[in-house]
Amino acid sequence: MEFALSEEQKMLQDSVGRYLETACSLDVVRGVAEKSGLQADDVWSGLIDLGVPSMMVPEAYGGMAFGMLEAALVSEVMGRHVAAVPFIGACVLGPLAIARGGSDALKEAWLPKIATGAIRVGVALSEHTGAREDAGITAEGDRLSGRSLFVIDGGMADIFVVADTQGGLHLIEAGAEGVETIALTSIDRTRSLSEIRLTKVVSQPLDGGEDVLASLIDAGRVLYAADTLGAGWAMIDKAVAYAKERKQFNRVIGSFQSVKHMCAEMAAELEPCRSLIWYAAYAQDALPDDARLTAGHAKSHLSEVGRFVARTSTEVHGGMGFTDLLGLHYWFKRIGVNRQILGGPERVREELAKLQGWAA
Amino acid sequence: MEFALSEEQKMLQDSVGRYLETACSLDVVRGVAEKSGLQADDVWSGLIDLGVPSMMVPEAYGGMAFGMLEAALVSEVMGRHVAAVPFIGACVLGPLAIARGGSDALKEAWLPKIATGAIRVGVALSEHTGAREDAGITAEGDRLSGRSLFVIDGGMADIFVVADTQGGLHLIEAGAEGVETIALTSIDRTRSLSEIRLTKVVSQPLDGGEDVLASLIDAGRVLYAADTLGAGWAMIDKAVAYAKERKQFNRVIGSFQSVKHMCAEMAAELEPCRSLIWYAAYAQDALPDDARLTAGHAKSHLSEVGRFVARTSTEVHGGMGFTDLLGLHYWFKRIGVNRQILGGPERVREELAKLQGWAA
Amino acid sequence: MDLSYGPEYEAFRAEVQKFLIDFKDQAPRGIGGTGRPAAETIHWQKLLIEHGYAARTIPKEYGGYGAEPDILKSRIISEEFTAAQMPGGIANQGVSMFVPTLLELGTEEQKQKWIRPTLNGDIVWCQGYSEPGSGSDLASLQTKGTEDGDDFLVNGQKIWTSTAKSADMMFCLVRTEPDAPKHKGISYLIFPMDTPGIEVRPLVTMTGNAEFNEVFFTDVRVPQNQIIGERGQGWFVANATLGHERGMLGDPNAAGSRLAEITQMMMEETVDGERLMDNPFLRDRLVKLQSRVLTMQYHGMRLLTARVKKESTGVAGLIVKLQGCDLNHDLAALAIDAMGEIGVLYDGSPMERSRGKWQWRYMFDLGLIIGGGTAQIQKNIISERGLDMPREPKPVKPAPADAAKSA
Amino acid sequence: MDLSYGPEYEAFRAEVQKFLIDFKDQAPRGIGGTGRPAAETIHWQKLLIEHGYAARTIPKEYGGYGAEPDILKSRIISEEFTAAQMPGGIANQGVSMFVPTLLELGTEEQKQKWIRPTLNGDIVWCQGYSEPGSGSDLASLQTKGTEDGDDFLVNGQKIWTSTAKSADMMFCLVRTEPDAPKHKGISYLIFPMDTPGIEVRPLVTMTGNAEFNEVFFTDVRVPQNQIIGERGQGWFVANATLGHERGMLGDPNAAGSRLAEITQMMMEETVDGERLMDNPFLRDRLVKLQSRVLTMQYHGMRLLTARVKKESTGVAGLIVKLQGCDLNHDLAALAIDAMGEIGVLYDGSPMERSRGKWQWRYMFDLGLIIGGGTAQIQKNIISERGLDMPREPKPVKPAPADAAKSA
Repeated sequence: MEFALSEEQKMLQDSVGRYLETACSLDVVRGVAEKSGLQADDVWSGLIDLGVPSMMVPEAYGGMAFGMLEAALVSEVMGRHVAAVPFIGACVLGPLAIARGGSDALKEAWLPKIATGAIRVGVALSEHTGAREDAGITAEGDRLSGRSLFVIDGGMADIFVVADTQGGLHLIEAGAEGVETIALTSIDRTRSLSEIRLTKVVSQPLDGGEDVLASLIDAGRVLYAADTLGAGWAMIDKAVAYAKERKQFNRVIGSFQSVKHMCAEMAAELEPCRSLIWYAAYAQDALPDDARLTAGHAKSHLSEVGRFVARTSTEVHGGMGFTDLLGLHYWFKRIGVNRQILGGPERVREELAKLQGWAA
Repeated sequence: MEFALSEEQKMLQDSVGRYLETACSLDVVRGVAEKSGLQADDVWSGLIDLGVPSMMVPEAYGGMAFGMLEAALVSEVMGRHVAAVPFIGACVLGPLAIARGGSDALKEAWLPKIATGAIRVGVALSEHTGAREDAGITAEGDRLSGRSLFVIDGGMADIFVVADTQGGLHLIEAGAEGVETIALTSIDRTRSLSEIRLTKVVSQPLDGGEDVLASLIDAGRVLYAADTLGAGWAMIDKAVAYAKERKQFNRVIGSFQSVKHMCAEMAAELEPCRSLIWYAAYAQDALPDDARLTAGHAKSHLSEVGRFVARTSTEVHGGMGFTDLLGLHYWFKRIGVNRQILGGPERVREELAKLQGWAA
Repeated sequence: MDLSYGPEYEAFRAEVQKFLIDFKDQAPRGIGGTGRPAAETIHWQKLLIEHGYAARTIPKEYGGYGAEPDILKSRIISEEFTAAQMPGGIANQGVSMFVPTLLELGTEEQKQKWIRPTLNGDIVWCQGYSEPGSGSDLASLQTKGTEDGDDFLVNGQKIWTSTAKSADMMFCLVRTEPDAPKHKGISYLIFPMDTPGIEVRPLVTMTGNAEFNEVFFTDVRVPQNQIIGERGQGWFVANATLGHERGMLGDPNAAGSRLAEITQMMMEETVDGERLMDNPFLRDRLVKLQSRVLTMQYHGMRLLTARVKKESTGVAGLIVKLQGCDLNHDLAALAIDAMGEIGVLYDGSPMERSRGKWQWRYMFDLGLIIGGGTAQIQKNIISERGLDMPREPKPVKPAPADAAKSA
Repeated sequence: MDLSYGPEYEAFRAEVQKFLIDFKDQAPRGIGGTGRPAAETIHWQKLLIEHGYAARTIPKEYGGYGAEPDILKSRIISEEFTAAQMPGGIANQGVSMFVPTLLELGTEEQKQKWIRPTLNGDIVWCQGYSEPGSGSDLASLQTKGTEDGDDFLVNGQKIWTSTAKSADMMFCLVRTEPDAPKHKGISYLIFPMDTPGIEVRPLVTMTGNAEFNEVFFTDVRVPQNQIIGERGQGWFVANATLGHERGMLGDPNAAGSRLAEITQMMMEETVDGERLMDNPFLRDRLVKLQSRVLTMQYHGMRLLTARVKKESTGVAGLIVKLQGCDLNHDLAALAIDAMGEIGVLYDGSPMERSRGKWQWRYMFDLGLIIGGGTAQIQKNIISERGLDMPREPKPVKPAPADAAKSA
């Protein structure tokens, strides 16, 4: 029994983290955010060099064939640095969908390009975690029509993985006839969300149907949760550092018991979540019986703890936390969006109750 | 517009409070509690002298014909002193039920005796705020049969007001044939709860049916909430006093910011509840449109705030709060029971949602 | 308890209602917050003063309406204007903070000179209190006024000056007595915003908007007689009006309006084709918040009565900011949770609801929780003034000069 | 990550399982908590030691099993005993606190004399640390040992001594050097509980039971050589074992068992004829708590791995008591809320469920939150040791003598 990261996993996380620390500075994040949702091109290039887009691609197609634990570790550092690049859809859910459901021809066609970062995948399945505005995609033969909202990494996608209302998965090209992409602007300007409107768009089927769809939702939930873990710890570290510097009443505010306890409460809530993320991510590949359950818990629990940390860290920063000056709000907003995408905590918990036979 | 107590109301509350302060000391409470649910006879006699049992009885029957606001003010001081006497059922809900639904003959028969404290009423209606163990009373002609649980002030009752499963109200005598009374022991040894088991017991009808029943439940909810307000403030006052005395690390613990903030949070949560209680109690008599709504809010909100205060005050007291030595637990337990009787907060809130058309 | 207002007040209410119907067409769309009042706002303001619905209790000689203080009438005015969705009078920092200060502590000449044009909206003021290094510990402020002939030369920086961009004048706390203890070295200066040496920079907040400004002073020349109150007494002058600000945050009626808006939204929006209101968890949170909203509304009525009767309110009065701000923030949190993915849309996005106001509020309210005394400061106040608990002991080694520098 | 144990450990697990089947009949009903072990418990304990399922790593020469420390094997033992619902070895304060202290700091003679009979259950110990005036600030303890010939005369009072009624011996912190600084004036004494001058009084708690005792000392004569460690070093001796206690509170497996119990109860109990589980609010609370239970279980696995690898755990290790105790208390709260009126029944009442254990836990857990370092002390520790935040500055006027007197 070893509940710990391997040396390779630590190295992976460290190397991506160290890279982002330098390359994805607050200035870079700010630059992207103020230009409204475009990615940080240099950072994306650097991540290609590190092999990030190839992480989940099978070796046969030029990838590193990592597991979900590795993906979660990278997602955590993405959150820690509020990395302004596509990741959850483009580098994980997209390639996973194709690898799990695509024909050999489809895999051959797309996975090598995904691995090199040459093309990016947008992932459209939010209607299966709560359809807003009665959106939904219907499939007729090989043609897709309808709307899908909150497409993950949809902004610069070259192809889309799309779930229809029956739970079938399909692949379409962003440039195909009948595809309209509408950029959505969220509070989090570091990542792209879009709406797609399809009118009889030619598609290719991804097999596996609902099982693959379910596994993608689970994987996505773990990754958003991991992103919140990283963003949350960044906010705790910033709060602690600020509290040790900032003086009021002739003392650093970090010597006031109320401020100390706010920091202690944040750490006490968030640090155990690391183990939940590790377990849930590991379970996606190794413990099928626990995969759904722990993915849901990771998502819903990190949503709640993340909100608490985001608010509390801002409060520790006082007025400075409320301004744009320190950029703390980029983390606050990222955590806010992570909470809602792929199902808010209330919904996810009800799914967990059903999963265990606690609810009808 | 005057949102305040009248001089008479203040005097009433003060006089009962001052009396209990002396007469219902911790020793007296402890004496009753350790003898398991009997009332403090001397205190009951003193309250008779003050006219408490006659509060809600119409003047024509020798009572003071007070309103629910007065009843709530007295309930608050009962909670403040964890008074080991029957009150909510015996002195308020019981006489109200008879006054509102009884025939002239019934009123004549019972209200004067209630006013003098000569007889006490137990009130059996918990099946309308959540039937446990499928309990319930059925009426056939003038005969009642079945079980009713958690009868308020049932322990020393001479007569019972009983709701049947159809919402009809009835009056029975405790000594009538077919009445079996089973004492229940709760964590709160200062007040009596019982089960009654009826086998074809002769009863007399109280008119008004469901409307009167609903008004009794509302009134009861306001009174339990008021009891929690009083008990909660007693716990805050005790915590503050203890924190100013107790020293650790060469300082009174009340000078530690964490302890100060615990006390501040308790006060900040509980003090506004006073206004909610006043309003809800006043609404029972004067604002029929708001009566149900505010009674429910009073009950559910004070349940939540009361729990927080009970726990936090105990924590401020440290190990001493956990022992029996200071008797703090009598207040803790009283608040705990107030939460559950006549509907826990989850249930009451759902009723409030239905009342406003928010839930089906 | 008597929740009716009585005949005199009901008559007054009818009067207000009549005014609101008669003059409906002359009302501006909004009162304009921190901006410079538009011409139609100034017109409306004068109309309101004339009828006694603004500057009601300020003496006629200074440009007010000159009525006796009557809190109930003030409340009726506020209730009726809210009910009719009509803008009330100008409530900028000049009107709500500087005028009350002048009335209390200004000289006759200062009152004559400043109150009328401020009330009329002709002069706009901004407040210069907070500094980057002096937030919770406001009295440690470091903006200096050094004597230079008959003037002070002011150097330093202020922050959170919401109206600075459009203001004509600033009322400002400046350390003029460097050797005095920190609470006794401050003067309350006033000066025009076009005085040379003043630079205003917009301060963007987490909401993405610049709701505030920073103001920088470089050798700003202020005549020594442009002081309110005594020299060195600025701390006490300012505290006379800080109370006004504290009362403004956490308005229970605002919470009631929010609750109504959320209720309506939850009736209309759907997820998976089901109304949000049909989700039991969201509904339960709504009812819980309703408990708190009603509680704070009734609490407000109780405090109002106490103020009418000039009774002290003790701890009851001290908890309003803490509880009110928190409640508003929690209301916004429910709204964005209920809206889910749609709730994160912002800044004019397609599908955004109500111009993103719930996200804006969720963030801005956090600013309000922090501003005007953080939650921690509020809890200190409640425990010390409300519950008579001891202040924290002073640390062994106070190092005021050094600490203030790096604060 | 590898959540399997590997063949060596699975073989060991099979061994344990076989033992539990083979010796099933010899197990006592329960291990008896704070009471004196019954004959069958002592028999069972000896059996466990013989097989290496108790006193596993304690050297054979002192009466243990003498195995190399192997945290995984210890965990397997604990898992299998729990799964089989069989009592583990004696875990009273003598075994879990005094023996480890002796092993670390006792003389050879002390080890030879005390460890074996303590392990075997023949000698029962109680702990004398806390005093009424010294809770969070344990080092301020005032029980005095004054020199009298070759002895100390001990006077004072201890509290929270859970095993005092049935104990043969006490290990006790006593101030023997009145003039030394508070942490350096304490000695760790041991003495028989039948020494003249000792009075034990049961301490009733809010649960209505006497789970603890108070112990009063009047001129209790203790030879000066009955000291563990050096004279004046008792604080440091005690701290070697306090860590053991902290680890015991907040066991994540206990929380898992509670969750399972509540789940079952909510499936069985009804209100208005409907299963409690069908109430969406109660169910949502259950799922929320499940998140926290799983989180703390996985966290426990992570800490276990770190201990196996002898890696430091930093803040992760410091939060267990705070989070674990709070979680257990919140679990009890859900149970009593779900049971509603039935949940308030206690003390053998008709209709009481599970002997009132949820109410007992709801209260007793509050004691655990307070005991062994209150939540406030835990947060101080987390912020200071885990996050490297500064300690609170010392107050200006320390008045140790006076303060200690009235504490």
